[in-house]
Amino acid sequence: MEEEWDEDGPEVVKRFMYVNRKAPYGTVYALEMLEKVLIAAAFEQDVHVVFMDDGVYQLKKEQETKGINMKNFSPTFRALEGYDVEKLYVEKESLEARGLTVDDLVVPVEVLSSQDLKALMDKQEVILTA
Amino acid sequence: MEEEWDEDGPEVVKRFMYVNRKAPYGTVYALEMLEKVLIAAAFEQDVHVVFMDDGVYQLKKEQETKGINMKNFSPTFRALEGYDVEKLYVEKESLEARGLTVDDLVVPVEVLSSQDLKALMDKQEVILTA
Amino acid sequence: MKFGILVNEGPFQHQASDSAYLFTKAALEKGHEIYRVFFYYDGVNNANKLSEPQADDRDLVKLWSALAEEHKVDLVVCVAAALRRGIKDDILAPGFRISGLGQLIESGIVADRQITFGD
Amino acid sequence: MKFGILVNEGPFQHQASDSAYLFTKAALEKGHEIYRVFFYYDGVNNANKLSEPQADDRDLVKLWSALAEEHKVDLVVCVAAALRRGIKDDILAPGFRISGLGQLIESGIVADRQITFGD
Amino acid sequence: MLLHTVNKSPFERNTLESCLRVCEDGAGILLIEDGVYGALDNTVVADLIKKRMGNIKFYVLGPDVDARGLGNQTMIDGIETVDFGGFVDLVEKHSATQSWL
Amino acid sequence: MLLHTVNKSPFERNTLESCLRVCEDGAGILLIEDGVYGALDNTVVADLIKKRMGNIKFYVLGPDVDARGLGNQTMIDGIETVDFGGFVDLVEKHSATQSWL
Repeated sequence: MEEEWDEDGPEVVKRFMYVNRKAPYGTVYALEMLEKVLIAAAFEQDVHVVFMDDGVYQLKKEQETKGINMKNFSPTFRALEGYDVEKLYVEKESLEARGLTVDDLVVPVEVLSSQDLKALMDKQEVILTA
Repeated sequence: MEEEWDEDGPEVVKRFMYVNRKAPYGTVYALEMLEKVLIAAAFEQDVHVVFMDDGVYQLKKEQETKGINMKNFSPTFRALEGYDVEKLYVEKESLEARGLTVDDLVVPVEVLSSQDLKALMDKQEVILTA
Repeated sequence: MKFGILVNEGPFQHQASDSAYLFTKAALEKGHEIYRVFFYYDGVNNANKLSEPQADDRDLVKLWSALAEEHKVDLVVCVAAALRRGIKDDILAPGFRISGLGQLIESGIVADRQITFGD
Repeated sequence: MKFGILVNEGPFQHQASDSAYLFTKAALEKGHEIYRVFFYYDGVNNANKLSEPQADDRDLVKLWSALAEEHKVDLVVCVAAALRRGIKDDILAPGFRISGLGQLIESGIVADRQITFGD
Repeated sequence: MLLHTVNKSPFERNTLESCLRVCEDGAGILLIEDGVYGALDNTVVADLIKKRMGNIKFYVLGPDVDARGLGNQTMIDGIETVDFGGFVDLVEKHSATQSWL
Repeated sequence: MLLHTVNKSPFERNTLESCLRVCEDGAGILLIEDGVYGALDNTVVADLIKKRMGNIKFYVLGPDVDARGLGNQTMIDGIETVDFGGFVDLVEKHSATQSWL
């Protein structure tokens, strides 16, 4: 994939990281962050999306939002692959604290310990949070 | 004071409680809550103002806001007495967790334990929070 | 029973206005009276008629306006909070009116129950 | 050095816009370039020219506009976030322009440092 | 007795803890919005509520539970699920409502 | 190395804790806005920072400290106070900035 960017992408490819720490629906941050991720992908940047703390709940399966009159945006996570956004990471400690496993999530993710996440974050050039 | 209301006040006097749990300046809640307290006083209601959690920091002495370009509203707490708002309560546990004492505060307050605060809250008819 | 409602946040950023709307609707359906819905802090942004959500998203400004029209619910925007945030008569959605903070206190006095939705 | 700034919150409710403004000013005073200030989420409310704070309070909308005029700082309001929240050309303060989210990503690519102010 | 509403996740904020600290036995606590995460069993914060179960009556807003995909998760035993109509009933039957924000 | 900014009170939120959990030794943490309460000594949350002092460089934004009336309070030993100019310098000298919100 990195080779593909070298051939067709823009001159500059930066490592972008999106850190999702907020639960869905209680605030809009999760939804509008997802819109940012999709745009970054269109710019063919090296996109990394991290879910930690309550952000892991964004990926929870079986969201049914009709009763609160809001749009269920969790299916969009499944569409990310089509935009070449494939680097999705979930912090192990956040998942465990909530009694969740990867089977509870709508998309396949890489589970990282805080230790491994540290190293990955430190390499990023642009980090967007909300 | 209660007799005075019976003579001159409106027909209905309710027990209003304002619960301040947010620090000042990081969010506007403290400032606009204070505006609500002043209005309630004008309506001659039985006003109780509680400071707990980070809300106790609203009363911290020596606020100097020039460097963040915002208005220092802490002197307004000293003006509350002039509006007959005299029932100011601070939760003991919140004060202690922050290493503060009543000497650190801009106005005299009654310090209540969580236990005593429970009983006071339970008697309120309108509770406004932010 | 008479309910008074306070909304502290604008649409979208927090769920407060959604919850307040659904609560208000449920109370009306149960035959209760809504004495007043008061919009304070960023809650005043619920009255911005220029708001134009995506077609498949809920439109809180319109939903509140419709509630005012159908059930004669009194929607009051705090004048002081609104001035700061640029919510003025030019852009005020139908069914809302701008008035003083005293309207909130009066709501607390008159209503049997006063409840806050915020962040 | 080139800085890119992202503002996620409107004026008043949170300190984010204040901090972003003071950071931007300090960076300019040190001779840095501000490549762009991008307003997202409720941050779009910083561009509402109807905003009228009390006389003794700071006026963030005017402060941002003045920064754009004096230092040619590019103030970009996200079109999608702004539509939802009713920030349109009719009420857009001087110095702001409405554009796409791509302007934020471009800022991240071009600027040497990108920093976020929010809640 | 009061009805307390809590709309913040107990993983992120101290809101539920503060509410419990000053909540009288016999009062009701309704978890709404992101507060519903506090109703889940098998998490590191579940004990907050379990310790007061029996003294306080706990409720959770069903539409917020479903929206967050928690409909099939195990809730702490004894928490009652209500809809918006039930929320209205709770406000009616308690003397006043305190919203913990 | 990264610069992390934290703008939330550690009494109210888990933000500082989460930041510390994934903060590399050698990185910098700048406390701003309500985050400055984390810099105070003699509080129940002071240990959060004390435990990492020496491995991480801690800074606090002076104007936010003064605004909150903390100018004369005892800060945790080793925290450096900066102004907005110093904030700009910190962003410049670190490879990237992560804002914990």
